[in-house]
Amino acid sequence: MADERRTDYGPPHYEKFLPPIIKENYGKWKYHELLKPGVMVHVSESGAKLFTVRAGSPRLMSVDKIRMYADLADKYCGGYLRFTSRHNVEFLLTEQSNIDPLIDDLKKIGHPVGGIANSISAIVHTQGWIHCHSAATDASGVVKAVMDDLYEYFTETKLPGKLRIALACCLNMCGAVHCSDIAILGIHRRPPKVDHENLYKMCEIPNVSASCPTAAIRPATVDGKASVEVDEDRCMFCANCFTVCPAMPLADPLNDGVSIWVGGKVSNARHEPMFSKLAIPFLPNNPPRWPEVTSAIRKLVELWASNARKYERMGEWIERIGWPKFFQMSGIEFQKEHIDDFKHAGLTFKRSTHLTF
Amino acid sequence: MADERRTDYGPPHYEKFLPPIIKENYGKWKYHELLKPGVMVHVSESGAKLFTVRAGSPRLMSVDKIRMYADLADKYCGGYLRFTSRHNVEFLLTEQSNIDPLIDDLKKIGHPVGGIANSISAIVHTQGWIHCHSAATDASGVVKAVMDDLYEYFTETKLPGKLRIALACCLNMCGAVHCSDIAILGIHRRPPKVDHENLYKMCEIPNVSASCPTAAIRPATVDGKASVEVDEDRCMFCANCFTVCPAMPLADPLNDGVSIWVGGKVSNARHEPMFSKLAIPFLPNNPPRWPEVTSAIRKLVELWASNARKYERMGEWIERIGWPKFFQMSGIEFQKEHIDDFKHAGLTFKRSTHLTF
Amino acid sequence: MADALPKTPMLDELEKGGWPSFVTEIKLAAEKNPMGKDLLGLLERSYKEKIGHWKHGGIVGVMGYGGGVIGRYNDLPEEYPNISHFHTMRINQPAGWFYTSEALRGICDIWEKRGSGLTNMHGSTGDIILLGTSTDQLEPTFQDLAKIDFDIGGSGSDVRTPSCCCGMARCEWACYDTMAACYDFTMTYQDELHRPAFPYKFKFKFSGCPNDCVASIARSDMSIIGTWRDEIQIDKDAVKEYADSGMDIDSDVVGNCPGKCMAWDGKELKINDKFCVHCMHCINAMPKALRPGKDRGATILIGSKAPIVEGALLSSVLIPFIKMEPPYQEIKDLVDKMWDLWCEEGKNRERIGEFIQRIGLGNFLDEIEVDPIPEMVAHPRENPYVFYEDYYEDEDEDDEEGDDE
Amino acid sequence: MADALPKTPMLDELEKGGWPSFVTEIKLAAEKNPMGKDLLGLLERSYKEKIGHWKHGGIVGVMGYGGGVIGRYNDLPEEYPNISHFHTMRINQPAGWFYTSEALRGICDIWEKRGSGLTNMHGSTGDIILLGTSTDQLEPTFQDLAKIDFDIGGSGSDVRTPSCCCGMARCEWACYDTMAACYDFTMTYQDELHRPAFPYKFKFKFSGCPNDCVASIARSDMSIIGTWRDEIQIDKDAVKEYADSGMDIDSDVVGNCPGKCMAWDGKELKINDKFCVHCMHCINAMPKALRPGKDRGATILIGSKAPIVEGALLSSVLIPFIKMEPPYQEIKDLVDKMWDLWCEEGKNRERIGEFIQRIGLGNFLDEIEVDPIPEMVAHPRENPYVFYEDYYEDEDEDDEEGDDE
Ligand code: SRM
Ligand code: SRM
Ligand code: SRM
Ligand code: SRM
Ligand code: SF4
Ligand code: SF4
Ligand code: SF4
Ligand code: SF4
Ligand code: SF4
Ligand code: SF4
Ligand code: SF4
Ligand code: SF4
Repeated sequence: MADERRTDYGPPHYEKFLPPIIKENYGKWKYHELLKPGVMVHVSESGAKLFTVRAGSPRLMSVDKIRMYADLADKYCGGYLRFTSRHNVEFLLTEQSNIDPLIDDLKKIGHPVGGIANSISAIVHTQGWIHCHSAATDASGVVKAVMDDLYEYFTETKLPGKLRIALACCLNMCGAVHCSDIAILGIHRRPPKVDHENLYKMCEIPNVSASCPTAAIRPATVDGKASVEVDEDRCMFCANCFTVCPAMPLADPLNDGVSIWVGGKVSNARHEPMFSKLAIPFLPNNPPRWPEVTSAIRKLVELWASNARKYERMGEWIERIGWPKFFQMSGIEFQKEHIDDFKHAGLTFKRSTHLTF
Repeated sequence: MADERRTDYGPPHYEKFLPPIIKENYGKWKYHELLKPGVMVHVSESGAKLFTVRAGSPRLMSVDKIRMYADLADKYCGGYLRFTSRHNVEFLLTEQSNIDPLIDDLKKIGHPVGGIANSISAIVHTQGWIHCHSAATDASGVVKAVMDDLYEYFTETKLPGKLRIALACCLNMCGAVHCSDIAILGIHRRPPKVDHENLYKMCEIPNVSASCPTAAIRPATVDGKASVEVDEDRCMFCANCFTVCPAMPLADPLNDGVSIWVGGKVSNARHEPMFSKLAIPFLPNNPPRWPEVTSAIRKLVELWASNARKYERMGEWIERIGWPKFFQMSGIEFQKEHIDDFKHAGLTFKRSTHLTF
Repeated sequence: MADALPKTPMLDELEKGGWPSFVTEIKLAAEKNPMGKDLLGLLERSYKEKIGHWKHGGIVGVMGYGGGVIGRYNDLPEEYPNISHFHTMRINQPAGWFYTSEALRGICDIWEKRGSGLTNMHGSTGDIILLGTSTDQLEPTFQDLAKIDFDIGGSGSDVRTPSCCCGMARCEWACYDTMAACYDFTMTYQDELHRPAFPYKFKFKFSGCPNDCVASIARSDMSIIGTWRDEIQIDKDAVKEYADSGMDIDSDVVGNCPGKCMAWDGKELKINDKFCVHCMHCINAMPKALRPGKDRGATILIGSKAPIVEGALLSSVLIPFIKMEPPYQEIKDLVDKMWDLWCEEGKNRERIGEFIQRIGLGNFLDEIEVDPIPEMVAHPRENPYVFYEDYYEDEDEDDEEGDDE
Repeated sequence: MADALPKTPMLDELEKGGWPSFVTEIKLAAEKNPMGKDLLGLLERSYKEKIGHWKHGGIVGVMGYGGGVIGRYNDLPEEYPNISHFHTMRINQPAGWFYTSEALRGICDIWEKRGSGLTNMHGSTGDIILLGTSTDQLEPTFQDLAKIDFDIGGSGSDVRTPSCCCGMARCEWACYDTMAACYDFTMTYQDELHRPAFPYKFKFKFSGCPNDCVASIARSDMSIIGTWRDEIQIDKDAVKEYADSGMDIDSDVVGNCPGKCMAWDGKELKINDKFCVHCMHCINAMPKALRPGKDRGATILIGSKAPIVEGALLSSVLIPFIKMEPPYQEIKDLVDKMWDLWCEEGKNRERIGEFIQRIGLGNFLDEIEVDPIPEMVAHPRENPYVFYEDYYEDEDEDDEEGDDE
């Protein structure tokens, strides 16, 4: 077998990576408690206690940083750690006395502890200018700027409930942007500039035309070459054409930017899962710290934090007070862009007299 | 002027028809109370009292019956009466002592008093086989059979809230069928039988093709004549083609019948207005008394009446318990037909884990 | 006249039972008029065969009017000659459906003479329906009706007969004078009502409060529904009376409030009116204790209709609150703009609600020059497919963006 | 190696502030690896120009695998030659993202040698993302990883790397063993994961309860979410403790119950489990007092995805409740049927959720031989456009109707 090329063996079995306390109490956890921000204990039916310390992470990590984590895991918890579905790092301790020293060591390498319970956890995000050809904004940079600004809400648990932020750098929405309490979405606002010189070499014209959800793209001959033309009035900048054809770039420094969406959620707790809805149609890309974005988000967080009832997620709160009140209280101007005009638009119109004044 | 033909003078001004007590207290009513089934009093800020006696009507009325009403109005209330938006007759009394004699006289001519407050009022309905070319069932006959059966719910006020029934004899839905607690809807279930002999004489072929929401109709030459053909698999029997072209009849004794819809409402009280939803996909036309229909409706009414909370309209009750429970409790079999497959179908799928077991 | 009525064993079944019988009504008419007799025969036949016997109507009507008559012919004219034509006339009802016995008798006399003697009091749109007459009687009927001041209603692609709830005439909750408004609009749009010139029908319905007793939100292209924007008027003593008389205010009233803005501590009922959605429930439940506020007007909604073709619609908010004062000029100006646009751009048989969905509410508002406001939507868009309208050109670094931003 | 890092004044700004900095991470890597250096330079340039510098990837990968590598080239290869290729490798994470320090160090050593030394721990789908290497290093990296038992994840039109919440490993609410199921499905579908052959991508995500901590209802074509169907387990004493410690059970717990099926009289908490919608709220709020029932399993939902092209979808219910027992054969049989149908009839780049909407849920169910049940819909249809499938022929009076009726 040794000479045959090994494929399709799959990931390592998770059991290899579980600390003994978990193996012993697997499926026997009884309840958990928050001990302090970023630290919780799970108590087993057997009485065993597992302490979790959660540290914030930039997600984009060097191997050196991962090694530092590994060292801390060795030092405090037998080498066992995990990552969360929002990309934080969790250390799995059995000794309560190790909690504070671990936290201190984490602080030393620049990693805050928090994100559990009524707090803001790490921002689920994507590649941006680091690695993706499709990005209308950067990912890591915006996330860093926003989290710096919201730092206290990660390290403390002073919010009415959980608040989940996500960022995607284009409409493909890798990540959870479509169902987040607050979502930051990279957007183009200018139709594709067709590269007529090269299109016929790189792309299949019928595919390109077919890719457009609004039928804005028609085959056309330009300067004697087979190409396509875009009816600019029908373009809503989805970049689906660019995904299938590199000769249709939309990225444009003057017009790219981000939009802000609010009120989505994933969990079934209380309210059914909801999509995020458009709050701010456009904010400019302003690297390195995207001040318009950070301040808009802080305002939204604080508005929600000071008005929502206990447990009420952003979307639940807005649903209770109504969107008109949300726009009034947030000072965001309601514009044509907020009104849906895609396929199911009519179902978003207000079809009752349930109004507040 | 007398010789010029008078047009566009509009309806008579309503003031001519208002009893003095209304003129005097117009806009000054303070509150009302139900005195007994079908009888209410409105009390004015001035202390004046207006008694209303509401009598059920078949809506289709002979002039002789109307004259009988007029006679009763003369006898008991100065000749003043009105009709309601659900086609009942209301006598407007100032003398409380006239109420019972009026009710007795109404009974004598066969008109029950009731329909106010927590009761079933008259069924809003349409023309059916009496007058419309489009009908898939009769209107007046079904209504009569159903109201005979539900009589006690008109004359008494023993329901949790209002219950509004409507009937339309075809998908044009003249009336309030799309937003009723219970709706009876005449349906075809067989594609149009094209009259190829005459179609080209009676209809414009492009209009006929264009009329079909599912694009089931294509121009075709049949026996040398310009006509159309119907892709039967795509036909959902809406009869829109028949509306624009008499040579496309759908009516068919074997396949026409009614469907039953539930849970719609119009008022904004508590819940926003709602559309009715499909409960029973098909019941046969079984004149003269449509026993399958009357018994299905009685079951629905009684199920709701015995399970809903006070004020809860049919749709509010079902929303609280969930549709699976509704199907389970009603014994109605859930079928493929219940699943929406029109334009916004995806929005009706259950997109959460909020389930009962 | 004295001909025996046809045998109608099936219909006869429908004379039994507690609810008043339409068969009895037809028989009453049939005693005086052969149309009724033939109608009985034809209907009995439909009952047996389970199929209707009416054909598409041709264009019939009265002089100078394009609508108001529904032409109808049966498909067995030899067997039922008295109803070979059997056209229906739609007569514009008085606002609120109030009558005097005298007015009703006037109509009866005309219709006994000129038609079948059968009516619908009323049609679903609100008209007095005079059910069945022959082509030659249409104009004389109209002339006779003119003498008692009744005019014809709508049919076809025109304004349909507006209707309204009884409002201030008989209801304590009317937030504006529905009958006055209904009459006023009816008179203003006589031409549009009588001469079809739209892409499709257009209906107005006027309800005095959100209970919407004429189902305007479900059945009219323009729904005018009364509401208020200040505080609900509370009579504390009356609240106490309800409580004392055993009402469970907490579960019956507070627990059903969709605004979740009421509180009851066993003594005092508090309403946080800022979050009241004006649903009427608490007022409905306690009519002696609660009343709509004093600053009253209406919400204007647009676009409801039955399903054909694009699916049924409820009306959606266009103006959240407007004072309802004659001559209602602001509303009428808006109506004019909407009609101009719809007549210009609407497709044949496209109701205005469908039209708005097709062109987009945002574009519609642009065209009728109304600013978008959040009250118009249940929620902002969920999809990211935004038609941003302006972009910066790089050749020319001028700010090309419009005032929208 | 010892080359100075490029000047990055804008990026340097992002080393300030409390949140850990990705720039610091890139600099850490750049000290050892010229790829990091060029990445810093290119990114600084993007920050200045406000535009990305990556091009569409070509098809690159490792032998015998059709996916798992995202090819990437920059558009300024002369200026940033060390990242002229900069492909990402997606490595299948262990279920639940549990690691030992040893396993992590193994990955780090390989990636320091073979790639940029930069990673995402983890990607949004769940993979370990090894961020950036050149084409020639792809196969050697894979060979090295194979030695420590890490295999490649999904990309392209294949099964994507499944992921799951920590479930029974660390959570008291797990209604089934998410990690076991995730691993099992991952192993079962190795071929489909590594060799794209579908119309588009297909994602599995496993959450142990309706809190859905891996967002499976929003981000996976098949969402397997734990639930229970018997009574919520109540520890009365613990309820009392919560009450005594000042919790407002009425407003915090009962008032937030979407099933409106709880009652609290100040002493006893009652749940009418018949109407419980299994939302988890009460359990979340009182973890010491309430627990999911004992008859546990999962709800299977289908079809969620991001907006491109037809609009974002949440998954919808396919099986309301199923016991989750290895080898999960019933679910896998269903998966096979769905894939067969979708591969046969699905359009290119059509996710299964869009596919179901296009052909109709009813038809989809017919094809995969699952009976329609009301749990699959939020509500039955509102429009009357029903495709009744059978009708009686009049020529031949035989009952032509199928068994559906
Ligand atoms: C570790 C993690 C699962 C994993 O396997 O990685 C996890 C773990 C727990 N979740 Fe979660 N959730 C995790 C992601 C999620 C997500 C997914 C996401 O954020 O993308 C959700 C859905 C979010 C949404 O609705 O948009 C999620 C919705 C919840 C909820 C429901 C909250 C709500 O009110 O809507 C609870 C219940 C609660 O907090 O009371 C919960 C509760 C919990 C508990 C208390 C469960 C337990 O008893 O152990 C765990 C600690 C809570 C905490 O972080 O506050 N978890 N939880 C994930 C941590 C991510 C992070 O680093 O922050
Ligand atoms: C007479 C009439 C208006 C008219 O100008 O003709 C009318 C009159 C009143 N309505 Fe109405 N409603 C009338 C049709 C309607 C309709 C339209 C319809 O049925 O097609 C609705 C909307 C129905 C729906 O939602 O589907 C309607 C929804 C209400 C409601 C809200 C009920 C609810 O809980 O949803 C109230 C409030 C109440 O009953 O507490 C109400 C209350 C009232 C009050 C109490 C108002 C008052 O203070 O005078 C009147 C007597 C109540 C009754 O009948 O129980 N009225 N009411 C209509 C009588 C029709 C009939 O003969 O039965
Ligand atoms: C008489 C009446 C039913 C009744 O018995 O009450 C009626 C009868 C007809 N309606 Fe209607 N509609 C009547 C109220 C309605 C209503 C209810 C309303 O106005 O509140 C609706 C639903 C609301 C709406 O406007 O959408 C209604 C929606 C339709 C439609 C579907 C329109 C749509 O946009 O979806 C059609 C089809 C059409 O216009 O082609 C239609 C077409 C018809 C026609 C003209 C049939 C046709 O295609 O030629 C029917 C003539 C029947 C006859 O032989 O007399 N009728 N029709 C109602 C008018 C009486 C009156 O003037 O008072
Ligand atoms: C790396 C990652 C983002 C990240 O930084 O975490 C990512 C990156 C890309 N995604 Fe994604 N997607 C990633 C998770 C997602 C998710 C989230 C999830 O899986 O939970 C989604 C939304 C859920 C979904 O599947 O709908 C997602 C929805 C898309 C879409 C839209 C698909 C759709 O049906 O709407 C595209 C466009 C496409 O497939 O053509 C896309 C396409 C892409 C491409 C391949 C761009 C392209 O068109 O070639 C990106 C490559 C970036 C790069 O240069 O590395 N990516 N993508 C995530 C994969 C990491 C991993 O394997 O763990
Ligand atoms: S969201 Fe768009 S730009 Fe960002 S990683 Fe995904 S595909 Fe690339
Ligand atoms: S960006 Fe989207 S809408 Fe615009 S042309 Fe391309 S595919 Fe069409
Ligand atoms: S519902 Fe249909 S059949 Fe009945 S009156 Fe209206 S158009 Fe005619
Ligand atoms: S009945 Fe409706 S679906 Fe069928 S062919 Fe006619 S227009 Fe098309
Ligand atoms: S709509 Fe309102 S104002 Fe008009 S009758 Fe009904 S309850 Fe009264
Ligand atoms: S009118 Fe409706 S929303 Fe307003 S306080 Fe009363 S019940 Fe609540
Ligand atoms: S989804 Fe449920 S079982 Fe899984 S970690 Fe979250 S709370 Fe625990
Ligand atoms: S799980 Fe949710 S629905 Fe069930 S009882 Fe608890 S709060 Fe109510």
